[in-house]
Amino acid sequence: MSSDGTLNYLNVTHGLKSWLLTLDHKRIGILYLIGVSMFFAVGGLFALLLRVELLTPEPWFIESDTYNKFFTLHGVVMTFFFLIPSIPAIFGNFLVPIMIGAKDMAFPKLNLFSWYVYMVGGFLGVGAIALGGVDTGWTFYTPYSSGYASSQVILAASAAFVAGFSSILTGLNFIVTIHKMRAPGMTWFRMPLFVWGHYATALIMILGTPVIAVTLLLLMLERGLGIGIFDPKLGGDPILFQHLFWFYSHPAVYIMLLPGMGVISEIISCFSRKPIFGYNFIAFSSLAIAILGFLVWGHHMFTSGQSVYTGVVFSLLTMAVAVPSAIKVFNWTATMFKGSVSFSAPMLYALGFIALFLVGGLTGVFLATLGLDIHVHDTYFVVAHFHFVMVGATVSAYLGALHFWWPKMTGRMYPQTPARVSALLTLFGFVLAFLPQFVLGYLGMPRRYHTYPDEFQLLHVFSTAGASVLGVGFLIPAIYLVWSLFFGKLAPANPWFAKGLEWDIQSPPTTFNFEETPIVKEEPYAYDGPLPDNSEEVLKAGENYGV
Amino acid sequence: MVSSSAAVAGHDDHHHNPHLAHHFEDLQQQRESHALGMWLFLAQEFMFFGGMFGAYTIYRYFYPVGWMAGSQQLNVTIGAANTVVLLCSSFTMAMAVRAAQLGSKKGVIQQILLTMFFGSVFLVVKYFEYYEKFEHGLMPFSTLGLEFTNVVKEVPGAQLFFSFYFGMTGMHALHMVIGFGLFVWVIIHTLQGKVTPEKHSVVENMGLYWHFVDIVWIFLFPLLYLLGLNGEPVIGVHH
Amino acid sequence: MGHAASDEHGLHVSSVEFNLRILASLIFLTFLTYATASMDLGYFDTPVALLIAFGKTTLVILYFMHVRWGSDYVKILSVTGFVFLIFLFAFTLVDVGSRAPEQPWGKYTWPGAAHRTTMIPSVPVVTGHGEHDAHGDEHHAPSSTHSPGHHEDKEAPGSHAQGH
Amino acid sequence: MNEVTLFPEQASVFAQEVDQLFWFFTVVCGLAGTLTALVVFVFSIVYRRGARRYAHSGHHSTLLEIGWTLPVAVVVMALFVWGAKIFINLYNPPESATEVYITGKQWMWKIQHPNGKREINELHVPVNTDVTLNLTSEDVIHSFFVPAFRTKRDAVPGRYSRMWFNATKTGSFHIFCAEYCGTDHSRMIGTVFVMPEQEYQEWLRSGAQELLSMADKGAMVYARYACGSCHEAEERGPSLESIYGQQRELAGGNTVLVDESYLRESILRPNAKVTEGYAPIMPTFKGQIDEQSLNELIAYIKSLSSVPAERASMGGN
Repeated sequence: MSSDGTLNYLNVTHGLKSWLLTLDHKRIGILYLIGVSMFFAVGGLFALLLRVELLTPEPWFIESDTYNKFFTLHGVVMTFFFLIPSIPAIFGNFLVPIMIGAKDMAFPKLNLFSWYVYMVGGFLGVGAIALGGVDTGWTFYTPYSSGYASSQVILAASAAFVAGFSSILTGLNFIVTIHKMRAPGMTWFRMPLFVWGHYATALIMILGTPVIAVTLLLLMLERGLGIGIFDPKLGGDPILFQHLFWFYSHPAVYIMLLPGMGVISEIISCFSRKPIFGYNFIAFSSLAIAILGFLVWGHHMFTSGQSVYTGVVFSLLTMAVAVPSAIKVFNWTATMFKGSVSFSAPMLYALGFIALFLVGGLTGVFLATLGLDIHVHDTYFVVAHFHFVMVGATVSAYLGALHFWWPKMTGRMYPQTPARVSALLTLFGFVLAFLPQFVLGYLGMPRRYHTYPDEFQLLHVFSTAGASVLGVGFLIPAIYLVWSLFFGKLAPANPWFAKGLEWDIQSPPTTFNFEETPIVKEEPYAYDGPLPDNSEEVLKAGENYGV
Repeated sequence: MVSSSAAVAGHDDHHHNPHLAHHFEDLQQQRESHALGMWLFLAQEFMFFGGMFGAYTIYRYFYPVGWMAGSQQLNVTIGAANTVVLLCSSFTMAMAVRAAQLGSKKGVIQQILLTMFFGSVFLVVKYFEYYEKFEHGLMPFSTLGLEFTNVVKEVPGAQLFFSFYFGMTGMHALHMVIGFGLFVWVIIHTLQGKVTPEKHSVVENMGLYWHFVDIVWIFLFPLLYLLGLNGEPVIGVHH
Repeated sequence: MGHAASDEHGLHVSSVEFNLRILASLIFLTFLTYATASMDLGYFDTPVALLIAFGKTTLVILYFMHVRWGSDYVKILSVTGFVFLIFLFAFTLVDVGSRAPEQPWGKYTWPGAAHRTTMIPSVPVVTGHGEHDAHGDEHHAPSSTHSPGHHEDKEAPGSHAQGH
Repeated sequence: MNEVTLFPEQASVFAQEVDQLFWFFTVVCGLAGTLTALVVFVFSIVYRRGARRYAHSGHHSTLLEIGWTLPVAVVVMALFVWGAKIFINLYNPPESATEVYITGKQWMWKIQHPNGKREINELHVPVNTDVTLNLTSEDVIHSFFVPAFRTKRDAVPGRYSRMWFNATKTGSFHIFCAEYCGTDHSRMIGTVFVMPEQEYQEWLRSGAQELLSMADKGAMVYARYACGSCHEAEERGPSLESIYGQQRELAGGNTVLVDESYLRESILRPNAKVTEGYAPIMPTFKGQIDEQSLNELIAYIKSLSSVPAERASMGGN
């Protein structure tokens, strides 16, 4: 058990230099946490400004160019600097080595390097904002981006380009670590599903990211040197850009989602006090989603002028993704069956994840269906759908992970009551913000519109109200989590009585995680029934952890 | 900081082995990790170039004649000679890895210098090739003031061919230049005596990288230079 | 393996002669691809060139990059990239191949067209590089940063701003 | 217009088809989603910690996995087939449709009717008639979207794309640009006016605009660029008489259907596909002829042919 007297990875050395030059995967995870939180705040701020502007049909506080820049920056920052690195770079970095019984990632220097690469990308992005912003949409579609936009396209594209390499190097580190660093007895099918999720994610990071890197590079060459790769005036094909772009950017959605699904598997099992149901099916469905994800990108292009035949093929393959996704949800549900379910903050976020992922996933099937997609393509229906998946589900998983492993990472407990309140508040705010957008979308409200016909106003007002609640819901955790760093009760090694190697070591862990290399003899998720009645007395700290 | 584990064999001695990083259990695990990591890196390099080859394929399908006209502007003899030069550099690189395996510090440095020599020959030839394109108005960089003025611009797609020619060979050359930087680092590493028969992943991975660059060229050569060899000239060939 | 030995760590060490033989084969294949490209093989020009390139690649990967003696992981990894690249190639090609006739370039130019439509004698009005024909001269050269020609409709302000 | 609407107007044949599918989807997915959520909710209550109902139960069952996977697979395949059927119809314009040419441009829709009548951001069409829209763009990608018709398609520079609809209701409906195209993307909106046939015909003939048909204007374009100096002598270029709708043999042995796209390409990139028996000597007109004149010229060439083009493969396969 940790106390002020014990050495751990946080207090073993001091000073800025010890952090900026650290090779400890846990400290690098914390560095990512700081960077990612900053960008989340920036992206969220842009979102709120957009929602405020959309209160009225006519512009009332920002001009159309500003509006276009805000939604572009919201998209670029949230996609490349928040969602993609969030769970893998923070929690994956922190937990994957511990969960498999390793002392560190396989390549600690590379790990630190990729954080610097990420930050350089981030500063390029901030530079793009400071020098006037960019207004192409995060999708950078040509020929608008290459020839017509008069904003910082090259800088913004290079920001995404550079951040991509951070993602590649992180993924590379995961795969080598998982292959080569497992402790004795940690067989492939004893790995926590969180690790499986990260393995699948890392595959996408390594095989998908380079394609968008080269696509953005070609875009930058075209814009900077005028070589006209996608320029229709030289005979280039703007649709080709979309193919190359979505070859990565659709699987990228699974970079955001798969680690989150790993988190949910951990949390559901822990707070149901039962082994996860259908371990193999959940593990393989992660791989299936990762690989199928590479075969479905054309569903972003049904109206684009891609051939009708290709549209049909892509629609069919997209439908297939519904199957592994459904498998996961059903297995989580079955895990709760005859369990002993408790409702700590992480569990509330996990339940919120299931609810929001159900809506996001099922509306995804709407969009995969050709006849329906033509109408709702590029409308608020799509906006609502991907926010349900990427914000509703992924951010719920992110916050769930933060609340689940916070005691392990910081050695401090946060107060349960505000945490539960904020979990419910974000769920409510989120639904209020995005459910009306499905209706708006089916009504025909196109996305990326600064102004809109009067009859859409009421739904926009609802949406903005929901976004404000959501904003508050995100702000509360920031407050009590920072508070807990200084005033929170000291966390025991295993506050949730959870299974897994990370709970066997002290909170916070020591620099090399394990005093002795552990030998794994147990199956994963070996939960054995409800907690004993005196479980709370066991927690000497006296705080009600909600277990 | 960490006491050795009695549970795992071989754990005890690894802190005494200067070649073993703290988080690995033994040299074999370390070496395999390095090899796996390098191959994953090559997989991403592969996809990176693959995206460009994909775009190349689509446009060649759109503009077969333009591609041919463009290709006929290239000097096949020089391209073939350069291919041989690059293959030789791959051979010397393989010899450098062999020297590292056998623990010959001198051999490693000798072979790497030879590799760099062949690489430089390749790049110098490339420079003259680019310059020739410049003289013939085959540079498609309009925002730099280098307009594509050669007669082949009359053939649809020919200009795009040169966009790809410069994009792909440029990216290939950039990888070689990065390789040169890495070579210098490997040489310093070797001089410091850090390359031994037990631990020479640095040289091995350098070799993998260099061979990969070679493979990219193995495809670029037929796909860029050999398209128009058997047909009659489309238009305005200089050679 | 007569040509090779293993060091004490089980790593494969290729002999000098063996590496030389690989180099010789690679150079031979380079000349072979040059020779086949000079012959008119019709439809098979590109496939043959690619086949030889794949052959050379296989030699480099197997013997120079030691995959022949590598672990299973490495063997799998060395083909993974190819597999995912096939996804990219297959679907984009399916699209462009089935897009016609909606698009100007159509699907009627392949395969074989490359070889037989090369008899473009010379464009009569063109006299040499660097000079434009009568039609091309007074009009702007294609450029990605240009907007199309002006029209009678009112131009919305700021539409063609271009900043670098 | 301040009344709140929650469901878009149905004003085309597609609208009814798409809405049917939409409601079916909503019911199926709604049921599936609600049921799953309900089960999660019930489990949360019944098996909450205080309830002490914990029981060891198996933690894998291949039969169960198959049992809940198969129905999902079957349902999504059925939905796919239904959706694909609508889609293929949506992007395959019928042969005998009224044609309208639409050019997107930052930030307006330029619309031209075959008889030469032009309008901007307004589209007048007859009710209960098939109308095909030929879309292209002068600058960036736009997307022509009429929510009341439940259809949209991108207008891509450098090529044509086609969409069609059959309006079932007179009135006025929104046109939106659905693909982000720059500063005033949200101002790139317009109105479709669906009129009774009679009124439409009157509208078409009315107005102070010169009522030269597109084909007539195309004839002027033809004269302006002196196309006839090569294409009527029959030596330098093939005759354009009756060429539209034919299969032509190309140098190289392939054939091509002479349709709008082929004509367009042949004007802009003459050497890409040269007719058998002719030298590829035609200069390019790219950058010299604007989209509007190009449309008119093509309309003229089409008018030289009495046979309507085969449209079997138009809009897809």
